[in-house]
Amino acid sequence: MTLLDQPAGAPMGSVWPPDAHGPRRDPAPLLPDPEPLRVLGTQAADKLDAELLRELYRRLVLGRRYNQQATTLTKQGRLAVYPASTGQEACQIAAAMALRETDWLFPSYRDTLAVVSRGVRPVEALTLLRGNAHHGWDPKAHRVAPLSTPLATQAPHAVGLAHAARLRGDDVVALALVGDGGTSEGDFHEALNFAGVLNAPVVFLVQNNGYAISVPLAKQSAAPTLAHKAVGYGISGRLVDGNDAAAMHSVLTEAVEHARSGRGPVLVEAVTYRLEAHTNADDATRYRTPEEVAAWQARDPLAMLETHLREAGLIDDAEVAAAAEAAEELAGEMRAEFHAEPELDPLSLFTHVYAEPTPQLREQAALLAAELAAEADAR
Amino acid sequence: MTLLDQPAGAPMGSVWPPDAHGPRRDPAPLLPDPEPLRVLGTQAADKLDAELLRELYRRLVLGRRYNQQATTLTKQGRLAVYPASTGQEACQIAAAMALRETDWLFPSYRDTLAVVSRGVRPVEALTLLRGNAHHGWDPKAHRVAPLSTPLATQAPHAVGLAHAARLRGDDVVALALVGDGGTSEGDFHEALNFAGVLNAPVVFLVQNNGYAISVPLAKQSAAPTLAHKAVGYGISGRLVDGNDAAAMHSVLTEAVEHARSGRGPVLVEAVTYRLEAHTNADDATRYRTPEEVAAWQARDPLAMLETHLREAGLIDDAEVAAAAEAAEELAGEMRAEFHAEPELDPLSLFTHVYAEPTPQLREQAALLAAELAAEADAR
Amino acid sequence: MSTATLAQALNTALGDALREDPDVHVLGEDVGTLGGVFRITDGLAAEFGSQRCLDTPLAEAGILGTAVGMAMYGLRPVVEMQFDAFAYPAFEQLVSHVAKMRNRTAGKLPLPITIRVPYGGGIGGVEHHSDSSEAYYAHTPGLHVVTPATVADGYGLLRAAIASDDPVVFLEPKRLYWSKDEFTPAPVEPIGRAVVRRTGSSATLLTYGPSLPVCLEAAEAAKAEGWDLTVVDLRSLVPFDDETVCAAVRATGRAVVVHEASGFGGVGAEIAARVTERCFHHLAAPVLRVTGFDIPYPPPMLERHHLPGVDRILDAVALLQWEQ
Amino acid sequence: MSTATLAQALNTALGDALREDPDVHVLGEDVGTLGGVFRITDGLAAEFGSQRCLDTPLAEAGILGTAVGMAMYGLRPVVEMQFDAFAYPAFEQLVSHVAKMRNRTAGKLPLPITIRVPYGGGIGGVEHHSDSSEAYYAHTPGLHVVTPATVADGYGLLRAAIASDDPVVFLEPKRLYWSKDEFTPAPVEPIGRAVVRRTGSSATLLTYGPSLPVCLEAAEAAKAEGWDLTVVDLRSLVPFDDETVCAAVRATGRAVVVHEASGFGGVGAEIAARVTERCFHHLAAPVLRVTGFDIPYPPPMLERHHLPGVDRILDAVALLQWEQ
Ligand SMILES: Cc1ncc(C[n+]2csc(CCOP(=O)(O)OP(=O)(O)O)c2C)c(N)n1
Ligand SMILES: Cc1ncc(C[n+]2csc(CCOP(=O)(O)OP(=O)(O)O)c2C)c(N)n1
Ligand SMILES: [Mg+2]
Ligand SMILES: [Mg+2]
Repeated sequence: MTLLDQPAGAPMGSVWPPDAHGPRRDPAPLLPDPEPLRVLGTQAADKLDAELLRELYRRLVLGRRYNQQATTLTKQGRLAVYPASTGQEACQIAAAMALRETDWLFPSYRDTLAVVSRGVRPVEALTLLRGNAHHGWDPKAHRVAPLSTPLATQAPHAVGLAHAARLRGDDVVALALVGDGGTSEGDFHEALNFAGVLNAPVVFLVQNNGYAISVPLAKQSAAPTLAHKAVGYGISGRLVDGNDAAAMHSVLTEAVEHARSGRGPVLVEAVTYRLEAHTNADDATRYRTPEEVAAWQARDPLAMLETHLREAGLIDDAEVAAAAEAAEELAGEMRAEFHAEPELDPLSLFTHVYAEPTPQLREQAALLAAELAAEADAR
Repeated sequence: MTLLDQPAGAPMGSVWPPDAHGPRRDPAPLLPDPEPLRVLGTQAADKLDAELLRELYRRLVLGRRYNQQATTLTKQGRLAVYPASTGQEACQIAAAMALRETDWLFPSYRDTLAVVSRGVRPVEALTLLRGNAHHGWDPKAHRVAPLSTPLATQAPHAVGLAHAARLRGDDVVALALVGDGGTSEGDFHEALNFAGVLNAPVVFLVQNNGYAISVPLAKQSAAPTLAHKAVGYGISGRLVDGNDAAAMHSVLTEAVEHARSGRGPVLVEAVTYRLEAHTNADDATRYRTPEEVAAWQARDPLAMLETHLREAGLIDDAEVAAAAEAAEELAGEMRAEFHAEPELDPLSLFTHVYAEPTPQLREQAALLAAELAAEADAR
Repeated sequence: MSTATLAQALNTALGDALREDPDVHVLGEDVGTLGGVFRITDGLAAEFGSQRCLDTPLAEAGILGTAVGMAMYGLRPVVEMQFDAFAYPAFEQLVSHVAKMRNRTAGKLPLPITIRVPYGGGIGGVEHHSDSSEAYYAHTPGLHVVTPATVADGYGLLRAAIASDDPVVFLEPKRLYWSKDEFTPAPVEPIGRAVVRRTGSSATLLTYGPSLPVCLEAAEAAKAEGWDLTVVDLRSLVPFDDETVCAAVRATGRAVVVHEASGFGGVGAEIAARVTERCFHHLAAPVLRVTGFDIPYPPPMLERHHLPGVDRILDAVALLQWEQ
Repeated sequence: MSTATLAQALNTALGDALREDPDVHVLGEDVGTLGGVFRITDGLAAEFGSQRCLDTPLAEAGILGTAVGMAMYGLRPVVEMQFDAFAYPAFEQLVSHVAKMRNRTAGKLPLPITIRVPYGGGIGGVEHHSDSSEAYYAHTPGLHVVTPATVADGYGLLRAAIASDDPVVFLEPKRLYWSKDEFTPAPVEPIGRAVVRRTGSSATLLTYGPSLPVCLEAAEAAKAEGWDLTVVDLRSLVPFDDETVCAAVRATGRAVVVHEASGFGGVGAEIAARVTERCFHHLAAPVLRVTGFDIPYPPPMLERHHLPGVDRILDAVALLQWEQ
């Protein structure tokens, strides 16, 4: 038997003078359950509010249609690129529903459905991916930060905003969305550490969809689960089935209220799967098998919820049809909005680099203006 | 009772298809004990080899004297700055002793004692802090990386070197030394994650001395212990009393052998204390109380070991005197070496920027050479 | 009117800003209890509380990223990076978010963040403690980049930076922290104007930050050689004051740019290029540059050979083709 | 002699390097199974195994820092950064370690690391996917900075970079990945020489990477205006080939520098400044610059207005004071 294996001998006095070496928080409550929380198909499901389940269903149907329509728009060249959240709709919708009007959402490029579910118009939510501008909606009006492309860089922003709101005495929770790959970035670490130290009202939702483009989780992390990272920051880790809309909604809502109540930040890992390729530009057959995809098709969050609702007799054909109809309406709006050519003003490139354009930028804007005038004459 | 509190209902089939979502490692063995391992003054101490304890004692005495002499050299202007490891000598010495000749050490600016204990001459170990050059020793000859000043940046280097050695089939373990403050940096996170994924033979020793300059651990991390960060990377976390030389030596030696044997990386948190200011330039009275320092003086690693050795009758006055004498010899050598003015060659500034100086650097070297020649003539 | 060091003037500016605007928050490593390793934030936590002057965990990207979130909510964060080279971990947050957020959101999310960076050498610092990193920032659209060279500008420019609705990289010449001068807190004028510190007729020295005192000393020494030099203190690298600079160069027809940073791709190259573009036919000689060498910053005992000194500046002036 | 795209030439170069030297290791995000998002590493993991062409976790500082450790042990890592802006997280490792390790250790620890960075715009990428970041690297002593503009140089320069005992930032013009040309793997010549792609008598265009084809097109169009232009492809920004560049400028007496990156503090400023320093009395007009504007890279639908095009280059040539 070695010293490492054996329990520490009875210490003569603790080696933990309280002053410098800080809090000795109990790790137990911070650790996630070994299995992702599952509600649909368990006794817990009976406790759920039927209307909430129907609401989740309607939003899932909308979300699925949104993903399909956006993908179609890429084929028609109306969107430059689209990272679909097909298969992750339960995560996207729960993210929007868990927040109050006054809370803030910090999405990544894959989270436009969450942005739309929060009330942003699709054409604005997709502006970055359409290519006419970097960003579409008014972040302060919707309390939704711009889509973050540099991975995990939005996480510290969420911490800072939540911290600032608390300093102002406002009741605001910030929810940051990160992918499994994003958890490897230094910014993810620094954000969670700041959140723990500042005890900021922030929730980190990691949508673990199994891949960072082509890189499977096994090459991304050796952790028991990504939720186990929480304890290293003194924050709570939660593990949930990301394809179980009811579980997602419960866990995320509670995580947000946990943060809101001042009990500290929460890291939620949602185990889910990206059913489409990374983006329309990606070829997923290079790195995963049809069998694997099929296995997850069988766990489609929409199908799982619809099955539950039907088996529990909580939904009828009329409601299903109504949801489908609403989805077609959304798709129609999207087609209409994206068919209109976006207005482009080349000179706007100089307008918002600074509050006031520098003398240098004014010179450069004048140069471009002259070129455009010449072009116009040439026509 | 809420869904978060209640255990997950019996899941219908796991949500963990093995392929994408990766390893489901058992977290239990990765978690550290709640109390730092303590050996001196426990039954475990009786199991220890007396000669090993005497060796630790001799090195501790040397180490303490080394710290004193280096500090004196700053007062005499022979060293530009010195970050003393006084109070952390047990960590420093254990770090050197835990490694084999063929292993690599990755020190930070505070770890020159570990570097010296590994066989580097003090004048070489302290070159950076003396100011005549950036670095003193031959890293490959001693298998000791240069002192790293940018915090935690040496951690990924250790991972890469350990990984490369294993690719070559060599038996090499890399030991990276980081401070408690350094654990907040993104590079620390990325290094531990890479280590876990690559299963690299690397050990991370965090000397938690309670402060990052003036910032106490409580403002640095909310984690139960820093060793709890390990589980988030799927590596083993160990907690040890950094002022207990015997415990330090046991834990670190086993951690190194754990890594060597292919069982994966280890994160060791050593709970210790910096008895001196951050550096001679720092005023520690601005951020900590005499009482706190006194409490840790009472846990002086050298005193603790000497007390144990004397009570256990494992050392006599002659041996104590001999150790002190050896220490005086070391101090004398240091004084002698640092009194000699270092040789300086301004033109060497251009020699090693690249393997071959660029044409631009040759021009610039010529300019400086001309200036130096003119200076010389002027004299 | 009283005398103060640059460090004290900066400290006063931070205190006044915290006092006048509750949205101003200082954050960084050791800025609270310790008052910063250079004591620029000394006493602020005591007066304004540990939240207004926050000791953060040790992570620069986290510090700046947190400041971005605070600014998104309407605060005015003032971030301290402990040393030039230790701002590099925050490079992605700075370039991809701080510099771009206003533009990306068409003005909806301005980020009024001041990023204080003690920079430059001459203090006997070990490696990574003496970098001159201004060129990285000056080349990044969306950032203002300013650097004071006098005690008065230390106060005035820092107040202006904090008052600015744009992110400002505020570069503090470490080695001038202890330089003393008369000073009264002046009314804040907007960023972007250079100032002529000395007017001469022979040639113009264009410089900023830590090199200003060296250039003024060189101008004094130049008298003995019969040269009467103009010295321009740029103060703001972005925006750049072409008007003041070009007027000063045209007036003498000869110019030397002086800075500590490595020459290749340094700000001096931009200055030389744009001055030449604008003043070509007024130039009797090419605009020359006296800069640090294209080497990593030297160890303390050798730094004097790297730093532009009076002699090296005068040697450059001597090359300005006086024979014509 | 066969035809290949730049992407294929780079892929061939990596394959040949892996084959010839067991110490060469490729690592980065998606470089293994996928073959890279631009397919530059396509097939390498299959041929050389997943260790020689390693899919890493998603963390650029970790990737480069790991490469540093591998190089310390004697390997020759070739790192892929997925896009220009996504190399910024590795900035501290690059500037404070990769660039300085050889110098710091007086040659004891050279770091033969090649850092491949797809850079520049023109591919309709969303923000952060089209940065031209060469100026950050060119201003960092200790780094070599090269960029191919032709299929042949894609192979030759990449082999040279990997063979170099110094760290090389290898900038790959994304929008030229699919450009085709005749090509046979050429013997590797050392880094550092520019090449004259076209010799004319009127004026000299100095350019590199993605702007070379634009300059050659401009030179063709210039004929109609009666201008016969020389076009120099720098290929290597560090070291810089003053000899070739100055000879080409002296021969025409007029020069325009062209690059995609923002002009302020860009590499073009260095080129204009050093050419003027060296060729002043041969110049009939100031060296002008045609570059990207000083703005964050525009969204896809507006990028054409930002990128230097034929007309903007000809407008600059027209300003080279022909009246004299
Ligand atoms: C800092 C940074 N590095 C690299 C990239 C390129 N990139 C875009 S998406 C992606 C994979 C992200 O995977 P994950 O975090 O799991 O999110 P998912 O795409 O699966 O939703 C990569 C490497 C990036 N956007 N930012
Ligand atoms: C990246 C980086 N940021 C900031 C610093 C400045 N700095 C030097 S030491 C130090 C505190 C380090 O504390 P810790 O990691 O606990 O090590 P200790 O000094 O206690 O041994 C700081 C902030 C640095 N060296 N590197
Ligand atoms: Mg993913
Ligand atoms: Mg410490």
